[in-house]
Amino acid sequence: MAKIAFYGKLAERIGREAEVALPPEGCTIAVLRARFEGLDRATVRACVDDETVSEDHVVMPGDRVDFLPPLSGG
Amino acid sequence: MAKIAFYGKLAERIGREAEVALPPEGCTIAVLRARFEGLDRATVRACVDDETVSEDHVVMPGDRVDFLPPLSGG
Amino acid sequence: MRIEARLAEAPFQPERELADFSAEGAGAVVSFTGLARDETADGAKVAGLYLDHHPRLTEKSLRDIAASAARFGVAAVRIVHRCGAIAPGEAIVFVAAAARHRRAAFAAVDCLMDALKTDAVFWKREDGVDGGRWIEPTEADRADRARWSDHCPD
Amino acid sequence: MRIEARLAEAPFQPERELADFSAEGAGAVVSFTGLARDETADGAKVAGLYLDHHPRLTEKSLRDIAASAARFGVAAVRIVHRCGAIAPGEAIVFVAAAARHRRAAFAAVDCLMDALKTDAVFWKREDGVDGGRWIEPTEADRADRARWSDHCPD
Repeated sequence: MAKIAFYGKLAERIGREAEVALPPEGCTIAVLRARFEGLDRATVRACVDDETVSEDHVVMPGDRVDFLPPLSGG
Repeated sequence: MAKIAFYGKLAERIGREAEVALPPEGCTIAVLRARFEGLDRATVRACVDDETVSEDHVVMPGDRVDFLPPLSGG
Repeated sequence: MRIEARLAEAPFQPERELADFSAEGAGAVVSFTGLARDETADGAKVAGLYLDHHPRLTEKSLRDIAASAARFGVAAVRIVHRCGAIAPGEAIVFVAAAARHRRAAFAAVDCLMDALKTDAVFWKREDGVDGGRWIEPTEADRADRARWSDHCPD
Repeated sequence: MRIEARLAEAPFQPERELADFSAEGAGAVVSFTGLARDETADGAKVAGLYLDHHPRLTEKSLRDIAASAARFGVAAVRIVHRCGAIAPGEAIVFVAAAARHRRAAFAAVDCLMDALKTDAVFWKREDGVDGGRWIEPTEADRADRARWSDHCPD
């Protein structure tokens, strides 16, 4: 399992957190995106450990991924 | 008599106010300046009724004149 | 430079932030307060704002933005930013800078506000009579931000 | 535009001035506080400041300067200026402006401060260890003022 967190309009639509079952070898961010609707690669940033990660970053069971839509700013 | 008021460094040197005896026909600002030291025409402004007046303005007995050195600003 | 950056989960009082902000012996203190309005830029009525935030990245973004004021040569800066549900009239953001020269304090606060408007990690929803609308940065915000990106004008 | 201008003969609290300054429903409030420092621009120790004023012209100059902010399209401005003997750390001046857009509020306060620095009717004495020294406007103050004389940059 991996914990996925959403913010802003994504959180409103999907919920703040979701748990996703992963194979033992993990899966890439690109694969993870496809499991949810609207995680547009051009605008929704993926973060692991508070750092932006690329599409081929491998998420392992127990990891936590944040999906951040465009910031509105303060 | 006319009341003359001074501000800033002039007030420190001459005092806040002075009374000056005037002839019944009054006297000009230029003449009044000469009665005190350091009322430099180029830098010390004369005001009557809160308005700047020129050197030939006639001050009458009972009038009040302010001599304002250059402003320091706030 | 003293740096203070804080995320406020409850209403805060800008005047207390100003009272409590030490000028560090500097002579000039500039503050900015942004208040929630009761209408949008287009004049539509707003019942309130909701600012979603990230548990760590948001406060980190406030600290990073505050630290960027160092180039203005200011003695101290403070940023306080609300999150959560904000009613019209409540303060959203308070920014202050203290400096020896007033020009530096003005430039720092102006620049920090522009940076907050685009770079602070928030997701903003305006709640109107016909439901909520999530906001994304405007072109004007991006243009303001770009004013500072290469060099400081003063 | 609401205009408030006041000469303060005793110490005042900038935070109370900010608390008490109504934004008139506008979203942006900028404030400037000028504090008496304990040294001059050249680094000499200062025991205090003395600001001599005129019984009517001084307050009139504050009102006139405050009114000049109208061209920035702000909703409200406030100027509070001390006179008399001022100890280091005490507030000399507080200026605030409220506007719908933050850029207008910044420009108004910045401009009002430049105008106060040259046009406010005060005579300032810095009291140092070796006696008092009466101050006249600096070239830098005149240059700041000139920035605004022809047109508003924003």
